[in-house]
Amino acid sequence: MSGEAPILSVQDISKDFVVNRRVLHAVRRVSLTVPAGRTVGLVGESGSGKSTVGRLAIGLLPATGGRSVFQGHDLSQMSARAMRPLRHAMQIIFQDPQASLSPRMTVGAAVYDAMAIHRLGTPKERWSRVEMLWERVGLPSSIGTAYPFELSGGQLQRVGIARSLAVNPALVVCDEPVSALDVSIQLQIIQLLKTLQDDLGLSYLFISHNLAVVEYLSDTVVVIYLGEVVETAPVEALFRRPSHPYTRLLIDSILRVPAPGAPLQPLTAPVGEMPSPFAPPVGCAFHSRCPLAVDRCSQEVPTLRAIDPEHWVKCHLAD
Amino acid sequence: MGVFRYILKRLVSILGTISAVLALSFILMHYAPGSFFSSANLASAMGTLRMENAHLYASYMQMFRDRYGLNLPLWRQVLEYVWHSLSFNFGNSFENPSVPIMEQLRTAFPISAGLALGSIVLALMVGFPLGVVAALRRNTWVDSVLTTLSMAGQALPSFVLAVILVLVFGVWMPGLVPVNGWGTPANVVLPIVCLAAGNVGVVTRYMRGSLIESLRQDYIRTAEAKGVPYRSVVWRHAVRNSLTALVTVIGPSFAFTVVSTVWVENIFSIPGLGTLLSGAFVDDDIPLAITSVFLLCLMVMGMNLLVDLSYALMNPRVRLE
Amino acid sequence: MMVPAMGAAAAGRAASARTSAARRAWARYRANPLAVVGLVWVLVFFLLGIIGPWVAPHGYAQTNYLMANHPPTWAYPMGTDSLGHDMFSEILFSIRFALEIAIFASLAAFAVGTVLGLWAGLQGGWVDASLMRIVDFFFAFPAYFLDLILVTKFGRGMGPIIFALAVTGWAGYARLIRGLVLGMRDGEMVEAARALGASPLHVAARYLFPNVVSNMLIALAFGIPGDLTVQAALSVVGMGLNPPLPSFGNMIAAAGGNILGYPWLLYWPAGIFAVTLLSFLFVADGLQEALNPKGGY
Amino acid sequence: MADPPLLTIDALHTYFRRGTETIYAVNGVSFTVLPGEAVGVVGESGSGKSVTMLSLLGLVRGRVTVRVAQAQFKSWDLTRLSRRQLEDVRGRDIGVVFQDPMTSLNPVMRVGDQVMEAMLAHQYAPPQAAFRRTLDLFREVGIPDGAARFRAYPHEFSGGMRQRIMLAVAIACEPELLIADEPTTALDVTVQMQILSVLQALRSRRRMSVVMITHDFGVATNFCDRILVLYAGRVVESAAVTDFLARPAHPYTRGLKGSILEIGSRGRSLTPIAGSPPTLTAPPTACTFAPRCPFAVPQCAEELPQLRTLSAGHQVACHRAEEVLDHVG
Repeated sequence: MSGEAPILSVQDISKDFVVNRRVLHAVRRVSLTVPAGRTVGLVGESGSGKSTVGRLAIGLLPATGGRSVFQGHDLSQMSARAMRPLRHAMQIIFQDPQASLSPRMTVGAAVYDAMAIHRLGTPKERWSRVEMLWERVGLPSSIGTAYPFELSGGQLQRVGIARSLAVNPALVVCDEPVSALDVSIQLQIIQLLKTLQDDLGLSYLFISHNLAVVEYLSDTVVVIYLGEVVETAPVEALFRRPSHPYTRLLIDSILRVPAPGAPLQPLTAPVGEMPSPFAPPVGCAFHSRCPLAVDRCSQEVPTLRAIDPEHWVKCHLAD
Repeated sequence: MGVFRYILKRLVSILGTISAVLALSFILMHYAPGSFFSSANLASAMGTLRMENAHLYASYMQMFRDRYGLNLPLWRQVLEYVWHSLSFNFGNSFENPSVPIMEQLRTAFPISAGLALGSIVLALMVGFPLGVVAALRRNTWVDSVLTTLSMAGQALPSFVLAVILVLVFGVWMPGLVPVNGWGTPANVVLPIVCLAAGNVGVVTRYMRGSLIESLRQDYIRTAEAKGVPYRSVVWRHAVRNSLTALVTVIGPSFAFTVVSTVWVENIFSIPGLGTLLSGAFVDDDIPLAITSVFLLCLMVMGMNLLVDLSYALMNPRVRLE
Repeated sequence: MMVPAMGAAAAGRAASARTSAARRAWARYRANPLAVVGLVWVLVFFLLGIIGPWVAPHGYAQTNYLMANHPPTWAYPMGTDSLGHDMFSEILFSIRFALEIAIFASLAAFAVGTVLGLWAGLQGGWVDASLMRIVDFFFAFPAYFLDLILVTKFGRGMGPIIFALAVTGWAGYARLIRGLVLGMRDGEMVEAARALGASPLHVAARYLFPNVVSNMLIALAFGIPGDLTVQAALSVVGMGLNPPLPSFGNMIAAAGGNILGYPWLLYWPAGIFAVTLLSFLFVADGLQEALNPKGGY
Repeated sequence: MADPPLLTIDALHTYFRRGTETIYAVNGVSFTVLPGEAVGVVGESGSGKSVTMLSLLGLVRGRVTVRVAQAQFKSWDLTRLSRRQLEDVRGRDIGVVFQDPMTSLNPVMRVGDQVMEAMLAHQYAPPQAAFRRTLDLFREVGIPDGAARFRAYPHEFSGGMRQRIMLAVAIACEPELLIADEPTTALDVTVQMQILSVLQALRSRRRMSVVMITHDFGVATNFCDRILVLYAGRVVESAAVTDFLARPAHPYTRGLKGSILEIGSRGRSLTPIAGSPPTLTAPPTACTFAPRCPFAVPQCAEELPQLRTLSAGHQVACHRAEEVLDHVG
């Protein structure tokens, strides 16, 4: 990881929201680096702030603190207008492609519009590129005249991917792109994302709650809990030796299909629920649910420290 | 936030709005051609009185000058006017200077307020069940008839309906109910029907729509899955939820009822605020005109407050703010 | 980027998709018989408004005292009023004036409301806050009373009435479009467009506007009969269009007083006016169903 | 296993009228549920898995036609029950938990009342007893401080807590059959584990049968005794979990199992099933999976495969099941 130039470098980024006059620390000093051509997986439960990190990373939301540097541009120092010409290089695909497309625009026009915004090519060239993109993402060319509500979830996600590809991005933030899809369709989309990365050299910031998908696609994994990074490591290291109790909890909560003859997984309830982000626990944010917690955990905030080169854990007890 | 603080807050905001209304009206009237609000115009308007009774004329002139502060700069006049009005000191009317406006309003206001409230109660009592029936029988002929009728009720302004009723009960079948005047219970029938018709249409249509929407919700299926009898599913779960939706859209229509009262009173010759108001506008009796507008606006705002309060009380998710 | 020939074909397809969306909306509209009947009458009403002044047998101010309060005859097919005006001609002119007032007032209010509402919704902050304060004021102060005061001040001609209706009408449109824009502004569709690099203007023109335009048209369709109503209602308290300019409000109000003696004075004005309002509402309702098949009630 | 089945369904068909089209959602589904058994009904969206269970209970919306040859629950023939009688069975003898806990509870009714209502509707307990029992139920499904939470509204709870409330509603009258329609799909994995463990405890404590509708094979295999795979409104395979794991006999089952992405899949090449499931606008006359099937032969495009028994407790609807079983992979 260290050998490649990072395309995206998020440094100590934070985001506070004010909700009903209460401050919500949605993201707290998160750092991550996406090397060119690689995938960083961002994992957490709903409400962990992972989607907010994705938006902060590409400057769709202004950060409260810290900065995000994309291809050498410090986005936190740039106005929305100044960022616009950069946008073709950093794209995002959403969990619900239906909501991200205009219901009054054919999907062909939606992809066309992406190019029109950046004045890429002549109108004729744009339309022919739309045709080419349909093929690229595995859709029939007749799809262009359809409206979003006429398509299935899998087709819509392909449209979303085609639209982000239309402007030749270098980085794509994938915000739960397969969560709403059926398993067989999920696999098709994952395969497509993988092929596109190999062919086009894309970098991904892949946000998901699904550890298996993240493991499959990512080179590096960042685990986030209550807006904080609790563990980050290269993908093999993280799954070989998950070192934060929360990472272990996430992995243990996954129900696997047992191998023939193997025993079933015990259904044992993990302790507690994610606390309200308005009132995170004092000390280690995870101590209220941690099976290993000691007194120190409820008093002292752990620091993110390396237990191996490139394997960082935010836990007093990790070795 | 508690209910009382909420009400207090709303009352303060009503006070602000009504002051703005008064100030705006006063300024507009001040610059109107033939404005009452200048000593010269006042003097010429009371020319006849001067010739008949110079002493009375002088005392009236002084009274109006004092009341409206006509010798003061305009901004002081506005403040004086707003302040007097807010303390329900409306002074005397111009057409009938010996009688304080309050005296005229004391009988007129309850009539109009009663008509408006009565018609709303009637509209709710009729429209609510009709809406429920239309929703439960949706896409049947019952639904089509009710929907069409309620659209007709909504489309026809009360004054058109009023003249049609006068035609029917005055010309075609006279003697059934009085089409004119005030004083007996029978006099109330046609005006209230006229006023209620539009709101019956509105309540029926919105109730139908929001009940159909409620019946589609997941929690209705949960209630059915529990084995709650369908009647209870409809009444305890669906209707309860659609009422909160109904209340959010019904406010403007109920407020509009106050305006309709003005029209209906005029057509049925009912001595309420509306008749007073139209007389005042036609006769350029500006103090009386603005005062009646002021009271009618108060009625509208009170109505809106009631609607908002009932919404907040019905919906546990709303914190009063 | 290559093969330009394919591009033209695709462009053609995109255009045909747009017309097919319109065709589907029209099919839904046609399926509603009341809306179709309403539309027919509204079109007839507009036609009469256009040709009325030319085909009217008498002028609107032309009186014939000898024939005052006369029941219908061949020369006066709808009778005459107390001044001997030909009711048929009066009605034809009334349609013209009513339409002029309602359409100009509605369009003015619509234009002002749309611009201000879009601005408030997109800009947010103090612009939004102060604009909504003003809008709240207009909702708390019933438009009709303000109309009365304005007409008292500026007179009872066509111009002043149009002005009064426009002054009190814009707030509703502004609030509607502001709400719609606000609902979409922070949604994923706009976020996606911004992520593509679209400028605020591009977002407004290509994403927000196409998604609010049908709601705005529906509001306008409800607004026109609303203005017809208020305009006539001014006559009820004696503050309507200045005679001798004829208006439905004046005719209905006048007939209301004479109803026992001369009921024919009421039949046509009240009948046509009622049918017209109902037709406009059916059209508006039909549009609502045709353009927003899922939303609203 | 000598007990007679609790629920026996034979040849269930459900059709929807949508606009001018008819959607054939369920096309002859047959299965049984034994007392105490947990049956997993798996399939992709549109496979008819929810519609199958909900149409038995009269809970399907829209213009819907349900035809069934036999629907026996305990001693009742569900097809012959009046609406009133069916309402009585629902909630008392058959409980239902739905997918989305955020929308499945009435937002303007206190959660305690929503649990009590289930008991009061069936005269299961008088109000006082129902109130006490509601508190017990809250404890049983893991809602702390039940007495204080009784008067709270749904929006004051997290998604996981709301699903626990839904569970309390569903089991309030101690039903013998619980239908769980994707009960954990909308929840995080840690919360899913909590809900499933509550469900499993309830099941073993009460010897309650559970029909678990899910698209998640991990949930189905770890929770259930038997698995029913649905495709395009038909049962394509029915097997005990051991058979399902060791000898899947339908190409679709195999395809789905191959589509599961689990930790450890990294570096493996993916083999998604090509194409997408059909929406049936006509009743199926041939194998609906044939167009996507690597084993398809001309017979598959002509003849509708019937559910046939391969071995005890293992049924499959495929002309080529034997070849599929012989195929290693």
